[in-house]
Amino acid sequence: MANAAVKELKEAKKPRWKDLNLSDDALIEMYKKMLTIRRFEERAAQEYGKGKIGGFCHLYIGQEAVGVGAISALREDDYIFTAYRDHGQAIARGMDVKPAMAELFGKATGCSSGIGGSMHFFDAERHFMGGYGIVGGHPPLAAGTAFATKYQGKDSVTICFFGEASSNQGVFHETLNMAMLWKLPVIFICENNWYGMGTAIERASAGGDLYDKAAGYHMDRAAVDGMDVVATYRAVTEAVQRARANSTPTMLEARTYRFRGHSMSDPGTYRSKDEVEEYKKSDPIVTFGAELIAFGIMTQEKIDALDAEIKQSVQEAVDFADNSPEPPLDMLHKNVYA
Amino acid sequence: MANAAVKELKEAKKPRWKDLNLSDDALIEMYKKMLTIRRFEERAAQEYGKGKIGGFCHLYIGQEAVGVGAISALREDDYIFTAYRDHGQAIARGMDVKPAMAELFGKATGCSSGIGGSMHFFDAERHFMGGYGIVGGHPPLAAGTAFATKYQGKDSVTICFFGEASSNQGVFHETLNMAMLWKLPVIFICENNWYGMGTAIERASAGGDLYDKAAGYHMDRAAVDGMDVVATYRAVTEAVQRARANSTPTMLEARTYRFRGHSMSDPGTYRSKDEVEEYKKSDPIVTFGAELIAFGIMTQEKIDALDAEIKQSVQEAVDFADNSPEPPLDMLHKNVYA
Amino acid sequence: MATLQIREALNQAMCEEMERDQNVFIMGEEVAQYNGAYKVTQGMLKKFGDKRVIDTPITEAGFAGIGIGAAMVGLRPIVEMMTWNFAILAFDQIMNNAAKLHYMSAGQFKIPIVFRGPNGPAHMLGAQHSQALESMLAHVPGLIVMTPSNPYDAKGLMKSAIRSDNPVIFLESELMYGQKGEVPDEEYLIPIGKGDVKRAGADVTIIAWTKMVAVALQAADELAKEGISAEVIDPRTIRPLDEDLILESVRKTNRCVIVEDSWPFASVGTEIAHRIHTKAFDDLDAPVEKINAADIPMPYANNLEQEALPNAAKVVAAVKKVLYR
Amino acid sequence: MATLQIREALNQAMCEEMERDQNVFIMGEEVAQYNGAYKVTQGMLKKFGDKRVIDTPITEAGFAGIGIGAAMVGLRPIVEMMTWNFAILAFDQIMNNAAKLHYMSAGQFKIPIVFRGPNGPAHMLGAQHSQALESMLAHVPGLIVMTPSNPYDAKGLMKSAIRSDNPVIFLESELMYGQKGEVPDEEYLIPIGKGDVKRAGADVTIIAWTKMVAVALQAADELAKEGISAEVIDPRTIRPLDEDLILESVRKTNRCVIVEDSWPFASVGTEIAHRIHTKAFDDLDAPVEKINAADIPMPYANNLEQEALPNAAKVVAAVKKVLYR
Ligand SMILES: Cc1ncc(C[n+]2csc(CCOP(=O)(O)OP(=O)(O)O)c2C)c(N)n1
Ligand SMILES: Cc1ncc(C[n+]2csc(CCOP(=O)(O)OP(=O)(O)O)c2C)c(N)n1
Ligand SMILES: [Mg+2]
Ligand SMILES: [Mg+2]
Repeated sequence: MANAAVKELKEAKKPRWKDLNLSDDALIEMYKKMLTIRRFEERAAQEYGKGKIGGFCHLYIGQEAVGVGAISALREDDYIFTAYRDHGQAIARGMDVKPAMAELFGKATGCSSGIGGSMHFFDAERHFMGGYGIVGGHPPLAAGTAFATKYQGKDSVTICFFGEASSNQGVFHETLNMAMLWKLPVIFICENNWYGMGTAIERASAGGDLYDKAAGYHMDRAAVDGMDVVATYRAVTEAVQRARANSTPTMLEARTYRFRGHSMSDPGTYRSKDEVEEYKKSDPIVTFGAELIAFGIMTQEKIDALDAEIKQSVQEAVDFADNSPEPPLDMLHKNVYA
Repeated sequence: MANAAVKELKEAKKPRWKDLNLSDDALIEMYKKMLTIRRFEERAAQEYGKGKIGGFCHLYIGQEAVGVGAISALREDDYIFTAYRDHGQAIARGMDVKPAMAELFGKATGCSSGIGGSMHFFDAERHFMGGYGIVGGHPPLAAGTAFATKYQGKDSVTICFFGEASSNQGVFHETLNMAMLWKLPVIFICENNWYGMGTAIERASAGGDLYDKAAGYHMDRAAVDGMDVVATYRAVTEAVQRARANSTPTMLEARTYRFRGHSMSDPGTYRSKDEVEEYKKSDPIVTFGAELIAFGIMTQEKIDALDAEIKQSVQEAVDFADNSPEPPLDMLHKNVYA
Repeated sequence: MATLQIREALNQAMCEEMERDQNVFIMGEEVAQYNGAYKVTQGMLKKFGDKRVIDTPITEAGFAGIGIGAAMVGLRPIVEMMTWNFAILAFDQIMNNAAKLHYMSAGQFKIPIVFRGPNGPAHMLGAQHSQALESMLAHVPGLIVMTPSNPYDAKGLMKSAIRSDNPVIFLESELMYGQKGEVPDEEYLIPIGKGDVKRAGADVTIIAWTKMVAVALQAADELAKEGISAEVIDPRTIRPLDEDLILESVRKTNRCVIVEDSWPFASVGTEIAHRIHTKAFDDLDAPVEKINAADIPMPYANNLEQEALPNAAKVVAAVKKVLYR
Repeated sequence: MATLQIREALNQAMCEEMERDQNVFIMGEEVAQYNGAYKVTQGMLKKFGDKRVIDTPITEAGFAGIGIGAAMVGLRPIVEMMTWNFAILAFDQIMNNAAKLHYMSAGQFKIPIVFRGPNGPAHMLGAQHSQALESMLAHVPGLIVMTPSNPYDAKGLMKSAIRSDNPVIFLESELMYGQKGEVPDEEYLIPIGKGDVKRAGADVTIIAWTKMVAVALQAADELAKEGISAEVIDPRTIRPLDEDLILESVRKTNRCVIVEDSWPFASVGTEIAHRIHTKAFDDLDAPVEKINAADIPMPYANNLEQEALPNAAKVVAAVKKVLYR
């Protein structure tokens, strides 16, 4: 939301979430989640630099509105799958920052007991079905839980996040076909951040709008401003309603941007500083914060206090992770088989 | 071509191939190839029944117009890939019936020395790049030769046949994307015979027209009457011209029908006799024969003579195959490595 | 006791488990309306309806993944692969998701799923349709690999596979579906990881699974005529492997021949031989012999195919070799 | 002699072959503009242009197949797999097309293609990114499998791989790319199937490849301190395997330890041990010992990962075991 647009809306005294049944508390909660993700990821980057975190670490900074907007539109009994860039969605789903940070540290108190790592957050209780490391490998699983809830006569839905570059993988297309053929209540949310590692979308994907990858299957599809948490919430809410009512899938393209490199080791020379700066102007947290202030739902002071509180909780998460034990060695051979 | 339509055309004295630069000899050659395929396949079925042929054997009966129409539109330096239903395309490309039949018999004189079998005909000299047994596994190879000819600065094109059910396989979509992205001179010819084994297209493929699977990639695409050899020739000729001139891929859906079961062991209970009989009314060989007679290019007598000649050649192929030696045992360990 | 074909025994096992547990369902190419490419699912659509017996598009990776996702939330899918040659397309789903999810979620998710279908060379199907993949699959921790050789085992193992909370790779054979044998009327299960002595003997141990068991038994018959008493062991489950049964037999006979219709390099047979060589080193009177399919893509021609495959004569020769006769 | 990193040696090999033969080109994810995820293709786009150094979409099966098709008509593609974990998606193309086309066309087509990239566990990448796949790949006839352990071998083997008319699986390691070593200035090739004695010794043979060679050499150093003389053999090519070199060494030392960072079941190490057990049966004073990565999906936590992987201490212990010390 550009500031001018906010001003206009405000003058018309018409917050655009009016029809969305979102209480002030709910709006603040969305803001808080986005900010929590931001601060968590910033801190993760620092800790990675200190060597506290190993392996690959893919940050969600810039894309917070997608995860928070989409997941806020869900019920507790809905299911969520995502790729390796998974910290943000886990936090959006309500995972505490402590087990999240501890997982990055490879500690026993992590959300996957330190076994999964950054790319493999799991939280079965919250129906957070995991982060997956093989590009394009998890969409069929998401169709699978959608298949299962339909089979069981439940009206839960499943949402599946993935990057735009993953949409070229064959199994993704196999999944779209079956999801449509069998009318599965699954919502595919493509986080189009315009790059798959260093490859710009136009060098990897033929055709026009990304959501049109679903065209051949006659699946409901649309693009949404993924820098706008309310717009994302709205689009996902509609898709969820369709999925619950008629058990039909939807393909959404959430247009967003990652402000950092692909992973911690990426110098990011494939895009210009200007481009990054331009996108930062529509920082989803800054713009949503401004909007909340404009409508009197938040004040700058409240935002500052919230930020301080979040930073404190992230600090506690780091301490928690630091002080947690490593997984016991006898975990090594546990859970190979159930 | 329904008879009424032929009559109409004839009255207008306007054979529809007028603009196609097809000599009478070329037309007769196309007819002859279709009939050769038909007689070859009928005989293969008989020999299979006698136990002379083993394994799977997928007949091309009913689909002759697709292979002959398409391949007649090619130059000698173009390349052809197809699936396991490959006898027809090989013969359309000019393979003699002797090595074709000998391959089915598993003999050393076969087109793949008896090593390939029914599903794996090869003829490198004629740029017949093979029949492939993994559904959806060969389209990337076809894009690969197209890539190579472009790389080498040649203007050869590659055509790739596959069944409509194969178009759901992921790697096919990966291939469409790269073919379009890199502008490869490859023509994907989907032989839509409406069934993949016993599964009707609407039970396997979501969406509308099959050629629209290429929609998301913005690839040139069209349906063509695959029971009509001239229409197929025309559509492929156009696609080939585009590919040669601009190096762009095309997706064609040739609508056709197989008159026999999926393979020799298929009882075919998944479709009604009425449906099969209905399609047989547009038998591509019968209708094209009638058209050639209508325009005085053939006579019934000439057709009968040609048929007798073809039957004789197929008989000779059977004798040849029967009398040929099995591959020598020392072939077993040859050609594992080049 | 009823006399059943293997396809019927498998069918019975699946039907019984589907009656027992609503969460069990089957999906795959042609499993429903066509009653199965090899008729293993004959009548199941009629019995259970199209909600539980599901024809899929030809997209092995995709529907394998759908099965895995369904298993994560409590369903117990049986995924038929028309043949295992086609399942190579689903190896990523099987190896990276099915086999690893329980472990990498630190036990938060279970993957009770059976992937089943015919494996190994059949007859004159050529190179792309004639692959025995148990060695690649058994290499992967997190998977269970089962290889029945007769109707009794097929039924008992299939029921255990369906009830297992782990991903099970269930390897059958086109050429064995019609093979008959007795199957009890009452319910039974065969425990995972328990091998079976298919014929008792004293002079040599022959180890084989799936359709190689018949070859081993035929060889044993011929050896008996020459006064050589062969014990035939069928591990039935390849992973986990019933090492105890194997070692016990070899410690008794001091000689061993392994028969498999897969390629030889780093095969299951190699693994078994290795365990024998290391764990019964001092009991062996001769190094273990392996009979494999030839180390080549399978040719179509009948004579070459026969030459490429294990047979009783080759087994007899190998037995004589380990007996130094 | 120049001192090069392995990534530089590989880069040199590819560049030299691309200069030598216009038909050689490279494709893969991030190989061009990004200069390679692990910088193995650094500078190649600049040198050869985007016709010959090609960034692909993330579709491993698709571009593997495009490479194979291009190879059928005379090109000589190098296909980079960002890591081999992702190449599982292309196993059907590799196994069913690349490995079989020459055979099933009865020699009408050759498939001169190299599939290369890092293989095996790196560091804290978790279960889906930490797999050593050589055992599955070497199982397949029609493939050549190469496993360099230092810059000299990497360059010489890569040049042979590119010139081979067969599909070559070329297995590197993220953790080794920065490892340095001497590489001659003049051209050389290392023949396919020729192993190398990395350290001569008399008391025990240690066999290892790729990054396990360093572990073996470290163990040998420690053993030397205790007066045990270990010979370290690097097969360099896994398929075909330099059996002669291995047997010769074992016949001399009478003891053998194999180190690999893959899972143990039906592994390349199992195959090597099997060949030693059967072909040097009477020369062995103890059964061959294998040190493997733990038989589990790889955990993320550093302590567990270290516990799961082979190291010098484990090799030393195994050597002492075969020496009955
Ligand atoms: C099958 C596979 N191939 C390659 C990779 C390496 N890789 C990890 S992320 C990535 C880029 C994915 O881009 P996109 O899908 O757009 O997601 P983003 O990272 O932008 O969120 C690549 C190539 C992988 N993990 N899996
Ligand atoms: C990957 C794979 N899965 C399954 C099969 C078994 N199979 C062979 S042909 C076929 C049907 C293919 O139908 P379609 O593509 O429409 O071609 P058609 O047979 O109609 O010519 C199936 C399922 C196979 N060969 N490969
Ligand atoms: Mg992206
Ligand atoms: Mg069809």
